[in-house]
Amino acid sequence: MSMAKATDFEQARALGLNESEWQVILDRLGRRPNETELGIFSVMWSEHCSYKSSRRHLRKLPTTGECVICGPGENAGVIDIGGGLACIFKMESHNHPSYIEPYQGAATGVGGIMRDVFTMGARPVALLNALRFGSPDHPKTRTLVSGVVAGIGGYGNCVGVPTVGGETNFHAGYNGNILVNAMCVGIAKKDSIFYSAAKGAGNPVLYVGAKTGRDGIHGATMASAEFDDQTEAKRPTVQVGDPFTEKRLIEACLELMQTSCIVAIQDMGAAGLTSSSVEMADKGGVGIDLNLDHVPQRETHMTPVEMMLSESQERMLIVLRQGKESIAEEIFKRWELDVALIGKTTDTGRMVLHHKGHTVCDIPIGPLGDDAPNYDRPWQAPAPLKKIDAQDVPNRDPAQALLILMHSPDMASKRWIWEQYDRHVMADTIKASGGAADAAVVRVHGTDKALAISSDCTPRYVTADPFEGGKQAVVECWRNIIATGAKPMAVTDCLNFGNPERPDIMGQFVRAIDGMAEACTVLNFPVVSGNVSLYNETAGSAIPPTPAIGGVGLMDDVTRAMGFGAAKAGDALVLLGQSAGWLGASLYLREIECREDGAPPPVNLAQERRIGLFVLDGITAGQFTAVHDLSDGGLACAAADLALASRCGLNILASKTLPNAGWFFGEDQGRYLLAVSANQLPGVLTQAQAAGVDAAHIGTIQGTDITLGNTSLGLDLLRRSYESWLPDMMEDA
Amino acid sequence: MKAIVHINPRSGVLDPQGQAVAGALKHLGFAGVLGARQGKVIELDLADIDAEQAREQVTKMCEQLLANTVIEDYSVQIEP
Amino acid sequence: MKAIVHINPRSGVLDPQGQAVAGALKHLGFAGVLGARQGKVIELDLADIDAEQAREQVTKMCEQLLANTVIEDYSVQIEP
Amino acid sequence: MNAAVIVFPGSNCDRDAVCALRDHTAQKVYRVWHRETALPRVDLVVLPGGFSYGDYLRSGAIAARSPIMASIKAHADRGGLVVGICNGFQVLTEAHLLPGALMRNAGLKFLCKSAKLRVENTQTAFTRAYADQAQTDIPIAHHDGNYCADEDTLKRLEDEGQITFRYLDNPNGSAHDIAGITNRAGNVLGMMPHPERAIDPLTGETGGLGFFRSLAGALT
Ligand SMILES: Nc1ncnc2c1ncn2[C@@H]1O[C@H](COP(=O)(O)OP(=O)(O)O)[C@@H](O)[C@H]1O
Ligand SMILES: [Mg+2]
Repeated sequence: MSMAKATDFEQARALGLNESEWQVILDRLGRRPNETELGIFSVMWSEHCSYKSSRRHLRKLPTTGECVICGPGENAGVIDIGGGLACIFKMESHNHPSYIEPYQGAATGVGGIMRDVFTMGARPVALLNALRFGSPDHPKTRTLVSGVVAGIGGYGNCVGVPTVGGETNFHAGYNGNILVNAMCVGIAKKDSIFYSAAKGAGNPVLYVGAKTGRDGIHGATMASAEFDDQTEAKRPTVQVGDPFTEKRLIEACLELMQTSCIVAIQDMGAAGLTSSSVEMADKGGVGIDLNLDHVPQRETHMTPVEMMLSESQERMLIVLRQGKESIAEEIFKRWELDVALIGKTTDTGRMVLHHKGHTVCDIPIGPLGDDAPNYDRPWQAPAPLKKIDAQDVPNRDPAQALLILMHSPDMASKRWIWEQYDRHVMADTIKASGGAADAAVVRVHGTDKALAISSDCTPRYVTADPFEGGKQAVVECWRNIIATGAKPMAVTDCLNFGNPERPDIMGQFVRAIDGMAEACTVLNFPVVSGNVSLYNETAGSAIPPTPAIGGVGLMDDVTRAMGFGAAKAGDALVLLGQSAGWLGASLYLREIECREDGAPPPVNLAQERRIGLFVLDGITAGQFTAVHDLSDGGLACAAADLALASRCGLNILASKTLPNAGWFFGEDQGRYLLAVSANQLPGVLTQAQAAGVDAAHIGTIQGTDITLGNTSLGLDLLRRSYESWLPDMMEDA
Repeated sequence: MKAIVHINPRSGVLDPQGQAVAGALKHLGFAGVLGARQGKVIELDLADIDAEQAREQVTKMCEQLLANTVIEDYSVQIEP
Repeated sequence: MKAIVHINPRSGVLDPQGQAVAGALKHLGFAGVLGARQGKVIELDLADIDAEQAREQVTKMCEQLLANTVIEDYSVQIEP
Repeated sequence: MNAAVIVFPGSNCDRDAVCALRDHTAQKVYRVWHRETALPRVDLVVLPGGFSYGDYLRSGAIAARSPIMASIKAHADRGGLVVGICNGFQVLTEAHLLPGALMRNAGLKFLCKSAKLRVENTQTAFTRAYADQAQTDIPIAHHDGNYCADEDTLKRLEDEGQITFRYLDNPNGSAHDIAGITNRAGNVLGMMPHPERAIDPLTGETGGLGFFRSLAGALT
């Protein structure tokens, strides 16, 4: 065997490995690794691939449940949605690449998450995006917004999967690190789901899709490091997406999946050929032999390590049953995709790579996974913040405050964004962004069922109290799904945090997971897939902790899908849940009082569940004309959404006990606003009482103004204000 | 005066457009096409200033707007 | 050998991209920009043939695919 | 009536078109791969929406040079019905089955929204089921829908009643607010709005029903 030159610790350190990790490699190999081998260890043991800071904490999340077919550990999570069908979904971050090149970074993020879903046998049917940008007046923000949105649209629209929902926040805390999280939901036959374990030796390994270039080399390492002044110099690693190739890859893979040729299949995501081949071999308990000369290459003189670490997009690795090569090749050639047999599985348990007649890598596969570092990083719980008493907040005109809030960055209409997304391709979109519903609703093609999908997180709360904030993110997602009339089934997540080597940041991470775990457990809302993105900091300044939750719910009768755009004049407004006028960490406090302090609203999970199930029953029974959960901006903002969408005015009385700011804008959790026709009202109130749910008749749908206590606001003015903020900000972008 | 700016995908950066064009030409029977790359040309009408100044200005425009230097190279040509 | 094809919007034909570029440059403070037009350049790698033949071939490619002569003009340049 | 929906690499509204035709228009709907050179025996050919060849080079340009296009031209020459929706419209102009071209939207952004249309000519096989000058809502979703043609062509389109659908609130800068046109003979139609997305009250508007019903009745 002729192995290339051995490396030393300095080289390992440059790739992000520390002394003890280096020692483990020496020990397992019994020698120093060469450049290719070191590259493989470094990406496999990067934060991005090994989850070395997060693994032990992620284990706290509940991952099983009646509906769960496959939890975390595969490319995406799988749940049973009945009728022989499964729903496969996952969310992933593409934060660093999107900051460096917003269009391509966001586009390739969408491409990557779709591959995670169709690699398991599902046809992607919906996309969502959770975006966090810096302050609107930061000089980079506009370019980032326009590039990211165009990139998300450019990719999803071209592939032909509707982008049906998302969320967008702006905060100075993201000035140096924006967040671009994309979620994909797909549907598969339950008995035809594909996994990544490449069981059995001697099976051919097929490479398909785009050619390999030097794109994104060390992308996984980059996603595991802080930004610094040198980041600009890392630019050549930017990948360019090709949605046209992705579309053909989807069709070709789904076609191949109908034959019985596939043993295992895996997309080449972060760490490309390395992680896909190692994971398939590791899970299958086999070794793998690859001849790199056969890898389709876009550039000349590529070295083995470049090929192994390249993150060129739109590529898949497939382990075939023996003798099925020509069936697979025929399909991919028809779709005009590159296809090459590059090796086979072996019974050696080793990864052996050949290049130009030399063996350039020969390492045991076990240690790459088994011995991956798993750190128990020191962490420190954040100090609890003080409760804010609504009585201490100045008194202001509620109608004027509403006008300001509805024109504020987080609250204002995101039409400028979602009109760039094809929301209707595939012709099964029942409710999407702008469709006056709390979650997107997508019909399961050819059935009467539908999926409700929502992505949520309130970083203000997580910053103020990671535990309550983590709970709240889950609960808001649950509530949004309920509000459309769907039964919440399971979630995926994307945990965006700063540098885990800092105990305060690690504390945010640990406590947010504790909160999520508690909420998911009590609500029977298991986590089936997810992604962790750490090191979101620039020059020592970390992003607000942002654990985005992507939830999926199921409704049996799509004609019952509920929203908040069909309230009618004369309907009663009913508020469910308890209101204590909680203003700590609220949008009102931030936008009106310019304060970002106070403890966030606590979440009472038992109550949340009781109210949620009551709402679900009421929707199923057809008792409401509109349903909207209360979140940012509290009662007044929820009422404004409902009024704008229904094109009706409304009237809400002042509270006898709470000051206006607390009553109209408090963000107490576990609340819904219902519109109920006069003849249903008595029944609804009685049933609520019987169910132990607080329900109060607080106002009426009427006229063309929004009246809050004794102040009013014309609907037209409100609409102009709500619709104009983002277009004005983006003007000429 | 005129400035002509050529903007091309950087070498090494994937160029899906160019690939598609090359593929289509081959399908149409142009067997001699080995590859294609697609770029942009932007022709600017400028108020008359001296050529060196113009080049400086247009280079600034490229850096600030016209080219995406992360993935594109550009070149500037000034014509009287 | 190489061929370089320039494809530009025909004069008189609306050029929304060019207009937007000019507008954006003015917004950035480049007051001297009077107008802009955006076109495409396609660089073809060709198997070696004689230059005249190459020109003929590439002209055919333009007529058949590369340019939409309803809205675009093209020019061909052959480089050894 | 029987119909064929052409599938190009990158087509993504082919399934939607097949479903709409099957539910509202045709007895039999074939999917035809772009590399075929012959059509099955059909009355109607539909070029669906999507991003054929990624919309690289120009939207519809590469697809318009596909092998199947020759038989679609022959079908059109025989008086057979041809519909191009969105990307299909772009393909038809690139193939010179319809005049003009579709340029980048005036706002330069991809635009997905409901569009209010006026049906300008109800004497065509595609619009007979609409009331004269009816207003209807059909969504658009495109980046290159800005119709342009020279003055003579536009005048001819106007004079000959070839403008089938016009935007009431022009979203993309199209000349004469054009949303859809036919050829002179009236058997080839291109339109940017997506009628196949406007046939089910659950998914939104129903302005496309008239279109599919017109076609269903076209041969009787
Ligand atoms: N980036 C985005 N992409 C698509 N839709 C978005 C995006 N941002 C916001 N939206 C849409 O705007 C609406 C309001 O979003 P949001 O305020 O987050 O809702 P909620 O508070 O109910 O979770 C929703 O319909 C959502 O889908
Ligand atoms: Mg909501």
